[in-house]
Amino acid sequence: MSIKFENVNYVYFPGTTMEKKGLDNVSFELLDNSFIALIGHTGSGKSTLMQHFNALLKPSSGTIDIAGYHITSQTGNKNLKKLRKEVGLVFQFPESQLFENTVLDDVKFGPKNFGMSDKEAEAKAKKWLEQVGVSTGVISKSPFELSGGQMRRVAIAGVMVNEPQILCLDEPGAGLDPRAREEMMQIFVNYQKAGHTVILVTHNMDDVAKYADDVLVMEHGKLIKHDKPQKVFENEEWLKKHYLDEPTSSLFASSLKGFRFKENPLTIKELVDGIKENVQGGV
Amino acid sequence: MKTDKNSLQALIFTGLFAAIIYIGIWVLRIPVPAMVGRPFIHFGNTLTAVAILYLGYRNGMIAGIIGLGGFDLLNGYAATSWLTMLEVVVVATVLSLIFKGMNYQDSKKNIIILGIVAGVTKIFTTYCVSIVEALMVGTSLQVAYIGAFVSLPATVINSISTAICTPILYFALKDATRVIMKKAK
Amino acid sequence: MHKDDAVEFQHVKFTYPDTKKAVLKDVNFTVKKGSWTSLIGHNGSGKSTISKLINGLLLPDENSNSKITVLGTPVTAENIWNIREKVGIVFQNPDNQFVGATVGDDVAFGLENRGVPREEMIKTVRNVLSEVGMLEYIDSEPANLSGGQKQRIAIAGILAVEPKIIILDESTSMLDPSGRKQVLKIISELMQKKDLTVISITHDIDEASMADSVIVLNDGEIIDQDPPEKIFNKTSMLKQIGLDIPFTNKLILELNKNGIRVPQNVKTKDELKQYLCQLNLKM
Amino acid sequence: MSKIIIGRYIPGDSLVYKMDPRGKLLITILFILAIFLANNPITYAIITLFCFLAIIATGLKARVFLNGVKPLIGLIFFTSLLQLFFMTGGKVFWHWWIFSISSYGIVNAIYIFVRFTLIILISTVMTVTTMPLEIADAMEWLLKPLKVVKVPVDKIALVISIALRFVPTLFDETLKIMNAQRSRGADFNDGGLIKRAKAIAPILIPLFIHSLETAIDLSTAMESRGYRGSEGRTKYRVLNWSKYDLISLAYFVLLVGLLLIFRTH
Ligand SMILES: Nc1ncnc2c1ncn2[C@@H]1O[C@H](COP(=O)(O)OP(=O)(O)OP(=O)(O)O)[C@@H](O)[C@H]1O
Ligand SMILES: Nc1ncnc2c1ncn2[C@@H]1O[C@H](COP(=O)(O)OP(=O)(O)OP(=O)(O)O)[C@@H](O)[C@H]1O
Ligand SMILES: [Mg+2]
Ligand SMILES: [Mg+2]
Repeated sequence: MSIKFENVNYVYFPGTTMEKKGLDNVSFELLDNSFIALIGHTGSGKSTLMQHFNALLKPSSGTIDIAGYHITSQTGNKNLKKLRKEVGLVFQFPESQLFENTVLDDVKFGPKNFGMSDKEAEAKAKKWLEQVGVSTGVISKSPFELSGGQMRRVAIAGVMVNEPQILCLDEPGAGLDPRAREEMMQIFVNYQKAGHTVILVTHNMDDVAKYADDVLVMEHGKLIKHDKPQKVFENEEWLKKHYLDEPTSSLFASSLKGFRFKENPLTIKELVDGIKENVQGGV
Repeated sequence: MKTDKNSLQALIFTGLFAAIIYIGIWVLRIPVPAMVGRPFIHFGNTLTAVAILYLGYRNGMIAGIIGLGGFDLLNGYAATSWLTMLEVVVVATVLSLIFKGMNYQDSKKNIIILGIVAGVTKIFTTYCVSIVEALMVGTSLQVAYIGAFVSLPATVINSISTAICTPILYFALKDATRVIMKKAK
Repeated sequence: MHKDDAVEFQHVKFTYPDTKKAVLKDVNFTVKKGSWTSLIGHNGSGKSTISKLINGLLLPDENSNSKITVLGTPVTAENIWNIREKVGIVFQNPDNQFVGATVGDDVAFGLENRGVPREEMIKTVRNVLSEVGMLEYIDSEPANLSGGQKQRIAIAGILAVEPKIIILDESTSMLDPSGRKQVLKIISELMQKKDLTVISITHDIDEASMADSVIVLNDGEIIDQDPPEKIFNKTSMLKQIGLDIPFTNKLILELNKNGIRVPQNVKTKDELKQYLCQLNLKM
Repeated sequence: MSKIIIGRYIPGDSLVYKMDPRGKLLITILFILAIFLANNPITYAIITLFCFLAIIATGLKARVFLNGVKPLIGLIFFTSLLQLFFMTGGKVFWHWWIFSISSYGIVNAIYIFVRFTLIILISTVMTVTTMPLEIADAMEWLLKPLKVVKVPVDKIALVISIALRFVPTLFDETLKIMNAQRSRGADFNDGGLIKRAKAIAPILIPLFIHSLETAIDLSTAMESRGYRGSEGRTKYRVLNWSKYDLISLAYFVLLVGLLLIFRTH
């Protein structure tokens, strides 16, 4: 049950003067239970692509196979609920979707929409609030009373509570302090390890290097690369040409004169190992 | 926010409320079958009623005039937008007077009554507006009456939605505001 | 107050109305004229509160020995409009500080408030827009600008009134990396050219490293102020209060853990590179 | 970010575009009032002609104006038909129950048709050639005399400009919130009236909250940039009368003159 895009095109405002290509002939296949990074600079089409994963946008042409659904331009809006349950989308600054009177009720919103009984929904909501690190003390407070970081967690719980097979996140760490970011990433890694697919939209190449199994690179609505991080960050020239940053570690490594690395080190750990080999290897 | 209607924050929020009303007509609409007129329910009227109760008479009225009237002005109903603005004045005045009579007690019962009042007033004003519109294009009075009457059903549906949604939104908004303002004051 | 000081806080305590706990407790620090100072601290530690105290958007709790001085003028209720002539703040959210209907209008806003004659305004607006490289957008509407561009307009709007101090309150946190780089580049160029004092509040370690001096805030208390090299060497303190440490320091830490002892005097990225290269040659 | 367009403005640079928005707004209002002067075939012909000349002067495609009329075409026909069937007088051609078709009815139905269409067309001329922002500026100017009766015109102008400034931003925010709630299984196009009405709370509450925060942020930003009310402020954006306003005024005076000459008394 992998995710498969075939020649997907998407056009914003077709047939008007504002017509704009959002996706341009995008094809790829993603393996289940992997951690995928989706990168590309502003306006490259990452969010547009993301909204195709649960059919918020439907391709103008081409086909998508995801979570057992086959989506084309003809797919109707009926019966998409199950798809939305299986593919969870966390938008940028998701705290802006909170609306209920209490944290608990807000997290229950999803499960109840997907047909769960109140009691089940409550149990699930409590479980996931705990998982994302929201203390039980605040679950009957208004979500608007919480700090920014806590609101973010509640909002993410509001999607994870549906336990989607595929979880897509659009820059979940934006605006958070470093510790909160790190904790957040750990939650997603754990979710993936527990047997789900995680797709992360990010500008942070160190996160890509550290967590991703597979990387999609977008530019002007086109998929310009789909490969393992090792391969994506292999060619400095290519990265420069497409205005992509290198992970800090590999940047540092390439500035070390006289060093030889078996493989381009992408993370600090790889870098340290590489340096060790160099300086101790000669002994 | 209600306490100081002239504070910069209150004025800005009035402007944003007007923008929300505009969007309420534009984006949040439900098509309904109707013989004439605009065949959809939109949330502009509801939001205007909420604005009046929430922002007070003056600012609520301004938000409504700009949101509802501005929408008409910019979207092809320019010639009759002044009538829409007048409607807001009437609705705002009626609602505010009754609310004042209730000593601004926003109990559940009172707000539900005000929602219904808003709906009913709207039916009345829309009827008058239809007549004036018809006279504007030159029909005889009798024809104007009939025309206005025929376009009533769509208005009634819109008014029912106003009556239902006003209390729902008012309370939800009030709760949320209380929390935010507590955090931000 | 020393005459080289741009900002001085003496025993400043601040409590928000309707709350009991003070968010700032006895804060003392000075910022040198013409320097770049970074203010770091976790979410909710009181950074924004400090920035609002500097230009009198907030006034400290009544207390005889507490005092805030900006460029020689004490910040009091009578002086706030004078102070605001000299201090400009670029806020976090690019959208929520764009006041004008178009770029030109927005830049002119501060001038309008000061009653500047129109002819002069038109000249100034064009000047400052070209300084931030946005002159060609003078008639654009905010909806057609990226976040980074909006922040550049915000900077132009502040420059227009010729302040002496610019505060960046997480001004780059909602931008993508390229937008962030552009904004910081512009600020550092302007700082040289116009003899500005810059105070940047940030979670971004690279931004903080650009400063001459870093102030560390934790739960409303200043726990350290030093040049960045020194601050970022205090890794255990930073970790403890939940802040990030720069890549170089992380790497040194890891190298030490892995048996490559890096001498204490190696602090910056270049020093580390040099040291490692020497080490490699010796082998 | 979506590039949405508020209202129906279409960019262009014909002489209508070069008019001052105040002039355009005033002349449009006066033009609509002038239509009332028409009361016989000649005057209707004159005003139709003047209206079409104005349309031509915009330099825009006819389709723009047809689109302006389209949403109201049902109402136009309906109103004309009502007039046709209910107006009595003159020669009666057909009669059934309360309906009748008479010569007066026919003539009047045609007049109404023409008048209705003209009102829409002439207001379309203004809306498509004037940016919302310019309309707002013009409104502010029109409101100015009301200062005398203590209407807070400056404050209203501020509110209008904030509203205009934030419609696109809040529009984007609305779509984003709707998508976020859809992803959580919300359904906005399903069920009866009450169900749908309830379904908008998850959209509107976040939108209100967002606006509250925006209001707080924006007022902070404005104050720190030295805003202290409208007194003593100078203005960067000013309106300028041009010769095109004079031309259109002359055009309008000519129209009224002709109407007064040819209308039946
Ligand atoms: N609702 C919309 N209407 C019209 N055009 C849109 C819309 N949303 C996005 N676009 C356009 O499609 C292109 C891709 O946008 P998208 O939001 O997918 O980029 P992104 O990679 O997510 O960027 P960012 O990193 O800024 O989030 C952009 O050029 C954008 O202007
Ligand atoms: N208007 C307010 N009313 C009451 N409390 C407030 C207000 N603004 C901030 N606070 C509280 O004061 C503390 C410090 O807030 P401040 O905004 O200065 O933090 P910050 O360091 O800027 O955080 P962030 O990194 O999230 O921007 C926080 O605990 C916050 O909840
Ligand atoms: Mg995006
Ligand atoms: Mg802050």
